[in-house]
Amino acid sequence: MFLADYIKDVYGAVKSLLTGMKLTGYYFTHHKEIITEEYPNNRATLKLADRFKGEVWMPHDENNEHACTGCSSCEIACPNGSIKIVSMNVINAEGKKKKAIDQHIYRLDMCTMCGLCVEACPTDAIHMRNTFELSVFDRNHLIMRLNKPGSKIREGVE
Amino acid sequence: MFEEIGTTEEGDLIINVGPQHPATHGVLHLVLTLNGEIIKKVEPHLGYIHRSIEKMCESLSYRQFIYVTSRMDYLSAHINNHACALIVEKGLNVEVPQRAQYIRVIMDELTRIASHELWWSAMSMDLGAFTPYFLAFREREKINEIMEETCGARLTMNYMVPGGVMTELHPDFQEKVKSFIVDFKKTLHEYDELITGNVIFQNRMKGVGYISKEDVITYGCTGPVARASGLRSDIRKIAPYDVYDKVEFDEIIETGGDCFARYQVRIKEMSQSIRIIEQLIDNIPEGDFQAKTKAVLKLPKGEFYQRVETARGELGVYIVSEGAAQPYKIKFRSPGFSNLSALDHMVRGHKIGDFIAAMGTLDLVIPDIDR
Amino acid sequence: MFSLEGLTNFIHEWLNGHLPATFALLVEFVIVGVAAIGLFAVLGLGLVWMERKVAAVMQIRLGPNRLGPKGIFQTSADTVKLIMKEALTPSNADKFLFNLAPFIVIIVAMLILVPIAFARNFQIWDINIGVLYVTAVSSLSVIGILMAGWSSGNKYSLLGAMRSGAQIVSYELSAGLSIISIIVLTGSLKISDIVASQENGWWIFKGHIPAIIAFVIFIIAATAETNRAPFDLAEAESELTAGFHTEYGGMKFALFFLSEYINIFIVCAICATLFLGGWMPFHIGSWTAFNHIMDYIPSSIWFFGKTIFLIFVIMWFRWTFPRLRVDQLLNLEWKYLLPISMFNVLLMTLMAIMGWHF
Amino acid sequence: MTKEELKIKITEIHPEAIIDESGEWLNVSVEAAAFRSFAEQVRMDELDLDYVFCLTCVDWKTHLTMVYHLSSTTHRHNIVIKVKLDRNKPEIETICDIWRTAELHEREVFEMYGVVFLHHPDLRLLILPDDFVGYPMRKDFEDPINMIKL
Amino acid sequence: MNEISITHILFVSTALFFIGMYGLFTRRNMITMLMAVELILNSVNINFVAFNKYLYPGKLDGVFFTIFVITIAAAEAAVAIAIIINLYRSHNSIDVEDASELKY
Amino acid sequence: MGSASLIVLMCAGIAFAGGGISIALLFVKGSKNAQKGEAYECGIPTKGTSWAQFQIGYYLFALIFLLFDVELVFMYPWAVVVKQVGMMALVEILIFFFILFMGLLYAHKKGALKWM
Amino acid sequence: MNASVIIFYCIAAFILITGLLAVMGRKIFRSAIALLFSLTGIAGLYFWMDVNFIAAVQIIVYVGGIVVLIIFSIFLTQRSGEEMPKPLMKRTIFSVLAVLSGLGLTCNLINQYGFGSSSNQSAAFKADVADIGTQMLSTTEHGFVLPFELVSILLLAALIGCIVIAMKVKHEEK
Amino acid sequence: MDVNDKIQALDFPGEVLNAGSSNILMSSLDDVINWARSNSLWPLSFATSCCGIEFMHTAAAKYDFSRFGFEVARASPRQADMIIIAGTIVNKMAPVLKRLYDQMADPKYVVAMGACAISGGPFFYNTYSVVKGADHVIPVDVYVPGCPPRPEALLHGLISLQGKIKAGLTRDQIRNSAVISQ
Repeated sequence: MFLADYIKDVYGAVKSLLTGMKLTGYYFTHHKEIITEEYPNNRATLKLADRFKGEVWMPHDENNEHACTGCSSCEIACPNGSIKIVSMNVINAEGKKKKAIDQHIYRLDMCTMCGLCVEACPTDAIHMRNTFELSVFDRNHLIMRLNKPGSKIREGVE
Repeated sequence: MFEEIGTTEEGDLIINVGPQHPATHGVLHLVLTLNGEIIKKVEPHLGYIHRSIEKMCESLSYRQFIYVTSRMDYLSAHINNHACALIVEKGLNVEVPQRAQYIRVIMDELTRIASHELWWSAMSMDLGAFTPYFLAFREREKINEIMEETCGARLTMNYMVPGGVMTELHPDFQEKVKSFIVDFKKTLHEYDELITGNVIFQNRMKGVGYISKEDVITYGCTGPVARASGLRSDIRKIAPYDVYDKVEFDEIIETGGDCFARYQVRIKEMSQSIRIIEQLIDNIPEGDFQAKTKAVLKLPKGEFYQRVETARGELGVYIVSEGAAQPYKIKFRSPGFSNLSALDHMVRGHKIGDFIAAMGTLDLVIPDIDR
Repeated sequence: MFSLEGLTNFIHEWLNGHLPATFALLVEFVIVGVAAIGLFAVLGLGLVWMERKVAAVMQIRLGPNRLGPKGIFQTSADTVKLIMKEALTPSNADKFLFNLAPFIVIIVAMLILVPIAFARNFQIWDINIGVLYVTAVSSLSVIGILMAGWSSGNKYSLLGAMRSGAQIVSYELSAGLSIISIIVLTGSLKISDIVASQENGWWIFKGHIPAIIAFVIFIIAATAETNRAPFDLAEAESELTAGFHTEYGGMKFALFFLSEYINIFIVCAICATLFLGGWMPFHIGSWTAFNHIMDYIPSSIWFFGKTIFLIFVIMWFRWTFPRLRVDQLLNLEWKYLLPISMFNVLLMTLMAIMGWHF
Repeated sequence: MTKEELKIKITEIHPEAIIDESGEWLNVSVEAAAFRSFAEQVRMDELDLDYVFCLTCVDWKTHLTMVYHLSSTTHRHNIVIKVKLDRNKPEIETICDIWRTAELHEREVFEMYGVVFLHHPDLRLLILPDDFVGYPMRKDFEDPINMIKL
Repeated sequence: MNEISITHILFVSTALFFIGMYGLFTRRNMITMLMAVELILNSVNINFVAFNKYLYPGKLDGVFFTIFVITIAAAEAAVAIAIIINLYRSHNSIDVEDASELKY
Repeated sequence: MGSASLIVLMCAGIAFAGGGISIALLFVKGSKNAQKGEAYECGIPTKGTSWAQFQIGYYLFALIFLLFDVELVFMYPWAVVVKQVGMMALVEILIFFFILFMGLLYAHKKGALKWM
Repeated sequence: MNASVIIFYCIAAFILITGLLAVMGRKIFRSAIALLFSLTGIAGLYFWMDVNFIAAVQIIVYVGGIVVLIIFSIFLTQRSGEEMPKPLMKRTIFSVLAVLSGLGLTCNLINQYGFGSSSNQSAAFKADVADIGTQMLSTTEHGFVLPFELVSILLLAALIGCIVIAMKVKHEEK
Repeated sequence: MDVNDKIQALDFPGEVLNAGSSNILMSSLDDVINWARSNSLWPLSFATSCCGIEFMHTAAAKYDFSRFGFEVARASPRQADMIIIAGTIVNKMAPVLKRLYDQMADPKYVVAMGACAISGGPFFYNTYSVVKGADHVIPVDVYVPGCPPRPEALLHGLISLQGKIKAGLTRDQIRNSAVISQ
């Protein structure tokens, strides 16, 4: 029957629409469902995953010493050349000339956070750090030197 | 000549949709020939995100090239990486530890759910419903958190390496995945309430963008698009890799061939993914997560082809090796590329709204098409 | 004290007491004009803020909350920004019509304010054709949209304008028919009479099922006439980028944006007047005591409360439903709403004549 | 069908084809002139290779090789067809009327490798900008402005 | 000149009428001619209402005539535009000169 | 207030819109470049004029709408007096509606309400 | 000179100027918009004359209906951005002369006839909707119930006519 | 390349700015305008690749940039205030981006999100089709590094941009301020 179908159509349509409205209505009335985290206000409590790869970082200990030998493994491992090692020769205590790192240049503007450099590092000198507040107004600021000025290689790291 | 004057002689309107258009999900450029609201022709213009990944890969080592592929189809980054890892392993004849295989499959399926969720939200948004976007991203965010804890990144993880996975699972991983499964099963019901059952949505979807099984085959469509027309095309069933032959799941086949069938396939696939994860998550064997491989990988001379099932369909990686540390030639057969070629066939004679709906259900990721 | 009732009389008398008659009239005109502009501004700011908050909560998020408490100054910031944004006219547009269109839209929205009763005895002009006037003037707004769409010289705009043209004119029919089914009961087109007729109960309660059907149809038609989702085909973002106002930026765009919200307010106000008794407090037949208690709530609060509730319902639609396709939209009107509302008018007539309503 | 059956069948269709069994799938090399008829036959015959899942080209510096990965959705067997082309004047018949998916793939190969597909209905640049010169996926492609070598 | 009499309104309607006539004479585009006809009909409507209001204020017949004229104008416009579009589809032009070949 | 209010509100509207736009015109300096005035079409130069002639299926709806709109106009005076006139009015409008409903059915049957 | 008179002159000028623009404009869409303004002005005139109902009908039918229809048909039949050809000089001169002479003659006649005497009837003009409704539904001497019913037949005829005419081509196309 | 002298301590970028003020009335009016502009940055919905997904995450419920009043993503450049370049810009896309930027009404701001938009990122070497940084095409105000940056990082970038606008710098000043302040 045409008319019965017509009414059934209308009824079904209205019912399906009301079902949808019920769901949005539920969320409208249940504010506990809100999951927003207010970023700049929650900076104090914000805990990111430890493994989150935000930038490459070279840990320095209290003596301003790091573990980078300047072996260039990371530079080779990096797929898109965002690490550059500038090495220099230093004369160590025994009077021998030895290659050491001068600048570990890291281009954050190109880094893809793939973690291959960290994998490749034989002395565990570089890590991924979970920082993220890195925005700048000039992209030159994103070219960083990872070893701090005046830092040295830690004793015993080969 | 028609292109010059903007209309054809019959008074048709030529209109650009994309590269910057909310419904093209990125930078697809489609030139529509319209007669009023009716679409006469759709012509895709690609290359607005062509980054020459294939060319790049020719100068990257077998360890390095994996990370580029996660930028290709960024929604199934894990699965892309998986394909690359598999083909390198195939070439080197490396036995991957069972643990790594389990982890890989779980990650793949999580990625598939996340990808389908994004598709669901984006498609709903194309159809003009905004709330689904937020509901789906709530679940996606949970997956992202799980991923972030283990892989250290939210989207382009670069977690798979030749021989296994990069790092050990996070201690909380299993627990979080299990609680996610419980939540997600509830949420799927909400999706039905909000969108699937909606009369407007069904009218927009049913009978729209029809493509027959024969056309699906000749256009080379894959994934949910092919399965919605009745073509068995799930690589996980046809050519199982890793532990897919050990788990039980159904290949979702619909015969409608229209947008609604494609929609149903994806929605049901999500529950199948859940099923796979449920089977695996408690049974991850102990052991290494990575096989021992050499520092510099060199594939033997020859040709290798690996197919995997991404969220969008069949991804093929074709490598020609000359024995060097870099591939001599690499080709990614992306699922979106062939699915896109069927778009014109699907929407001819339909209206602009149908075109948007059809494009939404194709679930195109443009960097995957352009590469 | 919140009632606007005595305000008009007070101002009128005060002015006439202190100024010559002509001058007083002029001052009154100025007051009315400024009040209308002020209402526009307040409504625009308030409704946009409300929309964003409603959307946010339905979408499990917070919404604007950083400017002022609960973000109430967010829309003010938007307004100042839009005013201070370059007013750009595309070089291949029909410049005259392009700049005229926002004026038309705003003037039309202004003109519809005329017969709306905001509170007891608070009305700009109780015109004797009341709701018919509203129907008539609101049909003008389609011209503004067509003009904007055509003069932009943009294909999206033109498509959007055509869509909205067909849509608005179509839905006028069922909106008109549901208005008529209430007119059958009231026997007058005058807004004051319509409100007065609901003194012992609102029509949606007194009018039984036909009134409810008419109410639902009117809400749907109102949503469609104001180009709101799920009927926002004219500016369907995923299809036509921004529809008929693609080329409009800055203040010109703001005027379209504003007029959309003003139009929503107006149709909801009309809907509230017709079905929910306008400023009339909630009365039940002869329960005098109850009615008296209800009367303590000022009439303007009743009016705005009802109107805002209806606006909320329309917003609820928007954040729940997907958009219709253009042919489905017209189908809905011609195959469902129009026949149903025609039948509904007959039913209502029968009811009115037989006296079956309360 | 197994590899052996396929091999017999293909030899029947095209006796001159050189078949290489070393890879995962059967590699069939045909010459450019006979390619088109061979393609028609493998589509139509009981081989029923109705699904092209990969279509690409390899630049061997001396010559180009077209590589077609074909599959059958009914029998689930795959073959790889290879066609050697002259590097200076690469020309091959199109297959986009047999397999519709080839239309876009061939356009891609055309712009990337410069292979001209005869009788292709719409052979234009697909991915590259309209004014692009050169075939980027060829091994000798140089672009000193945009391409920075690591 | 402190009062507007019916004469003034009639002047306006007359002017409008002849503006419409002018359009009808000079235009050769059917749609614009239709627009001119609408102007003419409107000038007539003004007359009806003015006569009713000023000469026979006790009755409403002029108003009714106006309503019916508007009704008929709507029907006429609808049919005319249907014809114009039909003509356009077969002749690809809506110029009256081009359409004159119709008279066979 | 009377009909003068129409003029007042019209002026208010003009002042409102004009004021807003003129502030921007007076105080905001925009940069100038060649592409700024071009029509926006997703970032691709538009092809040809957009005022092209336009095949569109809307006009049939506009036609039918116009006729029903006129009908609606007659409904208003009818609705106002229907209670006083009583059953007679119902009969009259039944005839009126019946004839028009025939029209609607005819249009539906002919497919005029199908989007072309 | 009171406000009412000024308003009348404004409305009259508006109607005539926009009317002139409608028939003289070279861009057809602009002509249509000018026509629209002219018709709106006429509605304003009705408001001025206190026949609100007619004014509303004027807006609903003419502005909301006919002009929209005209605009749609403009989109359908021509490139609305292009200018229409200029009318022939000869024809323009002829038309102007004819129109001016006609205008002069008629105005003269109106002036001579002088309705002034009869326009001072004391009865107030009242065109309330209720009155219109009652008269429309009455079957007495001034009742309009027959035309009212006939209107529906007219509309039906127009509807069928439109559909037949407009759909004819559609079938041929198939 | 000597980057030694370019290496700086990375401060929170919004703080180093000082705007010169003329007279009190104008400056307080300017303050209002800058306050409005900084709090109502409507982004153009422009996403080319992966970063677009993180942009969507930023818009979604958990991070919800509507708190700042940014949620009105406009598809038309006429109504947008800023472009968030989320993804790689390739040579074919560059003119489109330029055109979109040109078509925006002033004032307008640009945020480069992710490594691809800043410098070409993963696609810097060995590729023939990628623009090596979006600032080759249009001026960029804020660079948000990461691949892709997480939503908080994007929010941080946007807050930095707000700070700059609030300080009353003009477009050009914003572009150069980082250099000036050193």
